[in-house]
Amino acid sequence: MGNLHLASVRKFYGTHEVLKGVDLKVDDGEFVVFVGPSGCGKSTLLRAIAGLEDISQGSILIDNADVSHAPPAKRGIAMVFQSYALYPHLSVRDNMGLGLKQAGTPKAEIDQRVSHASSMLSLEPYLARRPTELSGGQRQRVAIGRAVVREPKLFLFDEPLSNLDAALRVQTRLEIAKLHRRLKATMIYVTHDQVEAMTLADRIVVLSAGKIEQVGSPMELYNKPANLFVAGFIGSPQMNFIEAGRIGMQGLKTLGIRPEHVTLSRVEGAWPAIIVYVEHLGADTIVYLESETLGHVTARLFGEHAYAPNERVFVSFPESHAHRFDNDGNAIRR
Amino acid sequence: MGNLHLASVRKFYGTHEVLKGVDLKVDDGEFVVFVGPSGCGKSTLLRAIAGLEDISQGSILIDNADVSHAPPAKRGIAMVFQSYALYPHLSVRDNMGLGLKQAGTPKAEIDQRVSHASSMLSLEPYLARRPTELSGGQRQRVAIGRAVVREPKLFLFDEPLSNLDAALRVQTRLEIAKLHRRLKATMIYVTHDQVEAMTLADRIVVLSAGKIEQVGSPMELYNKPANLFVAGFIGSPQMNFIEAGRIGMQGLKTLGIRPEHVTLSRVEGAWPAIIVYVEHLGADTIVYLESETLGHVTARLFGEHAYAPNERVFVSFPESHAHRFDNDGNAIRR
Amino acid sequence: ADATVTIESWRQDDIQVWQEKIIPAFEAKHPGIKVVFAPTAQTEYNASLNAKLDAGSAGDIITCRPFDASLELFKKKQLADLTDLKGLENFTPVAKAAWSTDDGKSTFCVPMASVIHGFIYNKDAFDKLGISIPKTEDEFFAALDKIKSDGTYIPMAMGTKEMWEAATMGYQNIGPNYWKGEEGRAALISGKQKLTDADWVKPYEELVKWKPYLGDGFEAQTYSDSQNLFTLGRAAIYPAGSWEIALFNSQAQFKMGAFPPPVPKAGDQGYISDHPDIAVGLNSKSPHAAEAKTFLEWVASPEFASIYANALPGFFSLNSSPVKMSDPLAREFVSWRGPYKSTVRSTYQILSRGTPNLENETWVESANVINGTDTPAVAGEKLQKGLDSWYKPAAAK
Amino acid sequence: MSKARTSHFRTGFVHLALISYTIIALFPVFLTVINSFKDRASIFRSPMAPPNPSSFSLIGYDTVLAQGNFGLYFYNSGVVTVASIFFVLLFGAMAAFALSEYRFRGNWLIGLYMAIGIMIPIRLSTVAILQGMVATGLVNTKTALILVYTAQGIPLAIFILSEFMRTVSDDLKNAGRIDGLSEYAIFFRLVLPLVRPAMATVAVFTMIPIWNDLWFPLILAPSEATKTVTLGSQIFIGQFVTNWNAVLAALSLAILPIVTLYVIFSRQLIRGITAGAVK
Amino acid sequence: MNDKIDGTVIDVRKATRWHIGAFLLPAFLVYSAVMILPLAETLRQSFYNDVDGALTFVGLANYKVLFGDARWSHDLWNAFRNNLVFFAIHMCVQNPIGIALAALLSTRKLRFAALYRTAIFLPALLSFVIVGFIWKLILSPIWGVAPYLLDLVELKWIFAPWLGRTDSALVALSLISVWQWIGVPMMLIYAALLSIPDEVIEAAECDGITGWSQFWKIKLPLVLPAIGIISVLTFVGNFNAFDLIYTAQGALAGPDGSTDILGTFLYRTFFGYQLQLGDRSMGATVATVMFLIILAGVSLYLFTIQRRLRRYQF
Ligand SMILES: Nc1ncnc2c1ncn2[C@@H]1O[C@H](COP(=O)(O)OP(=O)(O)OP(=O)(O)O)[C@@H](O)[C@H]1O
Ligand SMILES: Nc1ncnc2c1ncn2[C@@H]1O[C@H](COP(=O)(O)OP(=O)(O)OP(=O)(O)O)[C@@H](O)[C@H]1O
Ligand SMILES: [Mg+2]
Ligand SMILES: [Mg+2]
Repeated sequence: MGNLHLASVRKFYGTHEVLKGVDLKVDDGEFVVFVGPSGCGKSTLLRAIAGLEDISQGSILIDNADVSHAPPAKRGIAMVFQSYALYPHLSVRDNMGLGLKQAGTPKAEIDQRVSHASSMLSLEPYLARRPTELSGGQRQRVAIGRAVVREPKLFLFDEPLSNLDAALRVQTRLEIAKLHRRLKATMIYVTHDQVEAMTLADRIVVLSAGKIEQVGSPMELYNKPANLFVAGFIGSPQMNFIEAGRIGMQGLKTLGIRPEHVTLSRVEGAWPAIIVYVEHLGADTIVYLESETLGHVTARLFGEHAYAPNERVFVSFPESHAHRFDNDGNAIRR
Repeated sequence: MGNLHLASVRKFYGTHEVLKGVDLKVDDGEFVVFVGPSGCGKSTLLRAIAGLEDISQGSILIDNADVSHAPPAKRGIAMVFQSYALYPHLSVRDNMGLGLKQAGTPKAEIDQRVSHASSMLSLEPYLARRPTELSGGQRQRVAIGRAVVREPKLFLFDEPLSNLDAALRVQTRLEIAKLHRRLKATMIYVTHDQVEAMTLADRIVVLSAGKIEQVGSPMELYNKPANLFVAGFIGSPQMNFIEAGRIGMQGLKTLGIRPEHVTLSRVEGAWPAIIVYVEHLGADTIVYLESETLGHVTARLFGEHAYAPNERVFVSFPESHAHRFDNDGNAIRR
Repeated sequence: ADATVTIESWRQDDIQVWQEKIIPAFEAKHPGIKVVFAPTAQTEYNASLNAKLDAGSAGDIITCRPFDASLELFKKKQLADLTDLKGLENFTPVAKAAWSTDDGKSTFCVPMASVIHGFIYNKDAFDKLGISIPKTEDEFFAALDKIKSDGTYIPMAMGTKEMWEAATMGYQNIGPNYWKGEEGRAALISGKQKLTDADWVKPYEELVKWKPYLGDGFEAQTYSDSQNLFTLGRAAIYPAGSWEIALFNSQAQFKMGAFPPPVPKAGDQGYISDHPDIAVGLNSKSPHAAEAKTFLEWVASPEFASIYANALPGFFSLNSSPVKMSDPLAREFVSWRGPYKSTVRSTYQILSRGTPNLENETWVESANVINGTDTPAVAGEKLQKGLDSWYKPAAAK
Repeated sequence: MSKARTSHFRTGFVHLALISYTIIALFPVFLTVINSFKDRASIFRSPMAPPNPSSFSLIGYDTVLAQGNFGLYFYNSGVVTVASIFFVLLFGAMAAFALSEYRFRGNWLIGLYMAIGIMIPIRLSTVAILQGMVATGLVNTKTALILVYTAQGIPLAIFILSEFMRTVSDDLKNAGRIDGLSEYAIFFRLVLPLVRPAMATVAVFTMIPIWNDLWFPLILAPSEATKTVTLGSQIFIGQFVTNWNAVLAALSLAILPIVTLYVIFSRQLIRGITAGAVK
Repeated sequence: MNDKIDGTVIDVRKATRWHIGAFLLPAFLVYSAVMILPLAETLRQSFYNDVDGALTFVGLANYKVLFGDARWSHDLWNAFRNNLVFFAIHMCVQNPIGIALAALLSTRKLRFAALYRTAIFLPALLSFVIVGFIWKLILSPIWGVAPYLLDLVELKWIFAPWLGRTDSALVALSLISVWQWIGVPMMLIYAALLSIPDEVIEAAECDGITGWSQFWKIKLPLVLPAIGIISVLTFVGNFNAFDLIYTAQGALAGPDGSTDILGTFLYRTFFGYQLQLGDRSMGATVATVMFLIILAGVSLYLFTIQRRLRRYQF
């Protein structure tokens, strides 16, 4: 119950191919996160799964049944839209309760589920308001609540937390994780937030330009990116890519090293560099450097550091943490 | 040119007070970021500055002129709406160019500015499309582009990057910073993203329930939060709050310690604790602990660590990094 | 430049006759005057004409409805006084009555034509069924019975949907035989007779008897339905006005004849409705009054009478000088003028001056009587009551 | 191609319902048209039968086309209708925008004032209008008709458009204001394109009474040079006419141009792209 | 605590907003000059009457006649009653069916939608002359189309010369008028339905709200203002109607006045008919009364219903 199988799903808008053959199996109860650059087709894929978008080719199976041509209502899903899509004429309470009411759920249970969801999302004070009277973040939470109360077997979330502040985001993220554990529902989740992706996902699917680049657990992607794209996409700040030839390494094209593995020293180190810019984030300090041999290098240092632009420092990194990529950009496994 | 002065600005929706007397001076060319929990009134304040919302009391001065009652067009501002508010019937190009066209800017210059903005926002392939044919992130970038091309003296950004992926977000953030330097325009920026706030802001304004809690440079807020609210709001994961009484400290109510200052050890330390949950983010590891004396504690460790739930460890933190708060939640300065 | 004289009219059907016959004949004789015939739909004519006259944009020559409608225009000084127009002497006072003041002193339109009521019948059908022309009421109904029992034809083509058929082709057609034409009409106007009197109710009683001989669903049968029923040969008798002649000639594929309304008893004096219908007058604000008068004078001439009556068989000239007509059916109608006494429709003069309007009420009641909504007696009462509400005849004072 | 969103059953039902009503709507028109191609006897004998070789006849059309200058009439009707629609839409939309967008004293009063026009038939004031036209020398010009029709159409346009304009997102208009658009630019560049479906609807509603009007052409512009089609073809529909061929032919002919106009306007009904304007 | 401030918002933009005037002016001018002034001039006549050939001010005398005189008031109330029936039939038949058709038409990805729309709207494009003519023919017992069709479905026995019967003519005409005008509510509702954003409908689909319940629960509430409009337009249209009855039944609105509505009554009075001369004064009086009736209805809508209708911005 609740498993999902995408078999070479393709989608055209006119002649423009947005999904270029997506194959994916999601197990029942799994939490899968889609990530990828803006415009790569995440929402389109989600909408295709929901049945809101006809797919041009391929098939979609939910619970082993081919639903490629079934209407959304028949697919047993709930969806949080990137654009919220709240019912403008209904109060927050009714926005959340309408689907249940339609399904004939007893009133008492509707009330109970709605009040549970709204307390989970801190929406209690707004239950009687209409969407126009809510702030952006509040609307987004209503959209989440509307999906959550229905407790279907398959959840589709399209960037559900993008308008929430950090604290609320953490809290809601934890609530979604809890919900996932409680309902054992399958969840497909689109996000741009690395932390969300890393913490929520059983598996992350990295999409790029309508194709899957890599599928794997968060740590797998972080530690063993399959190619340059994934390596660059996962992790913020981005991985440093260094032309292998420049530092005299053979048998590979590019060397990748994450900013957190770069160390700086004022006195000694492998390569001299000049600090271009420093960002103080409180818990970390991000240092942007320019090195003659390495090119641009970003270093992420734990805690606060008193580096300043134009200072000359030495850059080092442990080769053990380096990623190697061949001419095609694919990772070279050791 | 471009300075802003809010004098006890208040705003009611019906009888519901959303802005409870906001006072703020923003210098010409300053970059000010508004942060605060969802629904605290950030958008409302921004809209009031833009002249889209009548304020119920107080006054707004731009360039030392009282514009409290001036129409938006007369205020010389550009704004990115949280809801984008793109013109659905116009192409991306025309969405960006309309304001300039209206102002009678020569066609060549419009083209030049639009193409500059769209290359900065990676929107070139979409210039001929209409908003409905764009992904969420692309729409958001169009909204940014529309504000950017106008190059006014005062920019208002309402969560402009919330739908962008990490890489694009960093890139766009840098572009905005660059723009700020180039135009020397005043910018007011609402965001939920701590990194954005910390890196972009000259000053951060922390709002809560329609009131300003603290105004200061990022590091000031991070290192010297004025009260519990600010301390808890700035920094992710949240600062740990420990009841001072429990660990036998006098003269204060609460002790605050940031997760990155908590250290864990399997062998020795100040307080024993049990690991509840571990999040592996790649570059960091977040460990959630439960200690009999301290209560919930979150620790943020640099790099990857092999801690697992239910493990017993010792928690320590350097008192030098601790924040002290009195009974009213205000910080006690040393 | 030529002066252009525009004629306002409701006779759209005659547009060809005017353009091809009448106007060329006039213009040939009067170079320098151009005439334009500008008809309006008959249903809109009165309203639009009144508006145009009030605003001053009406044409030079106004086609006149008989009696009050035109009298009203004359009173408002919108029609010029034509009493002294050369050629009016060609008309008898009776002919001019419909377009003269009540006292007969002033005349404001040049009479053009009258129409005669009667019955047109399908000669082929009559021949086939061996029916001869009914002279009396009894013969009339005997003929109808015969047609009905044969079943090939609907005995009589008339509907009540538009009401005026029932009133004009029914009541006004046969009525004069009962109220004795002008005699009864004058008595009604003077107040000596009432619509509740037997002479006036009797025609309704006759009309009731028509009902079984009308086509199925006659209640919803329109005027053009009736015309088509007859001209397509599906009905045997058509209660008619002479104005149908031209159209019927062109549409019917069978031989037609006509007979006047049958008299109640053999030997009774017969009456026919010979109703002045159309005339032309002069817009008093006409910028081309002189030219328009020239035209009107020509209309009063025998020449016009002859062209008009022959071009539009069924519209009989009111000119005193006899007109030679070629159409046999028209000749049949006009031949009744001698043996039968002529009268005009009872409701037209004076009695329809107020509200409720007797003519319109008569439409409603005639249809009601045939439909069975009202009995003849009730109809008479209603009509009289309506009339009493505004009309105070001299005799009643 | 697949249709994921609607089940076949539902689609089938929808088509069935629509086809049923379409038949009801079209049947009388269909009857008119087929009979206009038949000779008079066949019209009567078998009204439901389509024309066949023995009953086919173009006599009706011959009669109609022989009468008057129909090309010119069509041209006049076209000019009058299109010009009136243009002014009705322009002026009506402008006023509707003012009434729906701004709060000002007397707003509702003006709204009510503007609605009076749909409450009394304008025909009643014929005399006064005609007097005005005589005074200004506009009798027998198309301008007179256009003026009257514009005035006649404005109230309805305001009534409908102001309701639709209220549904245009404020954020969008505000975005325009911030972009420095003047109120005029907001109206012309943002609001008008967004209420296009409503504009098309109003255009169609305005067009019908204008195209079919008999009265004002008769009163204000009856001259041969300014005659409209309805006035020109009215000749066949007068009370004493039984020439059904001509009547049916004239009716069939009269349907054509207005349907064409309708199709042109209803094209504009295609989705006014609004989704995506707001998040 | 701060001193409590009144929460109401005063529109504070003080600069004279010339653009409001500019937007209103063209419509206002044309409309006032060509419509209102002449109308006022006409309605003014209801206080005047022809006394001895001169138009004289008579105060409310005309109204006294209209309401006091048995014949006048009988006609007036008869017309008013018939008009109510006429209106009720439109509201109960035309608008629900029109809305339903619009709902069906707005089904997404419907093929031939434009075709259906044109077909259903077609009757509204026809002039009254055509409509009156063609329906008289169809319902004519002589021509036999209606009986023939009814015979096909074994219902011939219900056929009657409906237009000629006092008990059925008004209903028959109302239904003809419904047939003619059904496209109007359909078009308006259709336009309103078009402006509902796709995503709201999609959300409903995902929520399992489909078909009729989607229509009732999502679409209908969102187009309620448009339904308000069509109700008012129906009301105004019906109480002003006259052409159809005029062409189908004649100015006397037979049989026996059974199809007489305010519009026909007014036209008969104002413009006259056949031998009856137009009576501008009484006509204006009737027009004023009609105007007041309609104004009352419209005001009722504007001030009670329209204000309560919520509008949603998309
Ligand atoms: N039209 C309205 N009527 C009543 N209350 C409103 C209205 N608009 C906003 N509010 C309320 O005002 C408060 C402030 O809203 P605002 O949009 O300024 O929040 P925000 O700080 O931008 O939040 P977010 O980060 O979620 O966008 C919210 O609690 C919201 O519910
Ligand atoms: N209706 C449409 N017509 C044409 N192209 C479209 C349409 N809708 C989306 N696209 C294009 O398809 C691509 C994928 O869009 P999609 O919304 O799936 O992106 P996404 O991955 O969700 O991006 P984001 O993170 O910005 O929301 C985009 O490049 C977009 O421009
Ligand atoms: Mg997306
Ligand atoms: Mg906001």
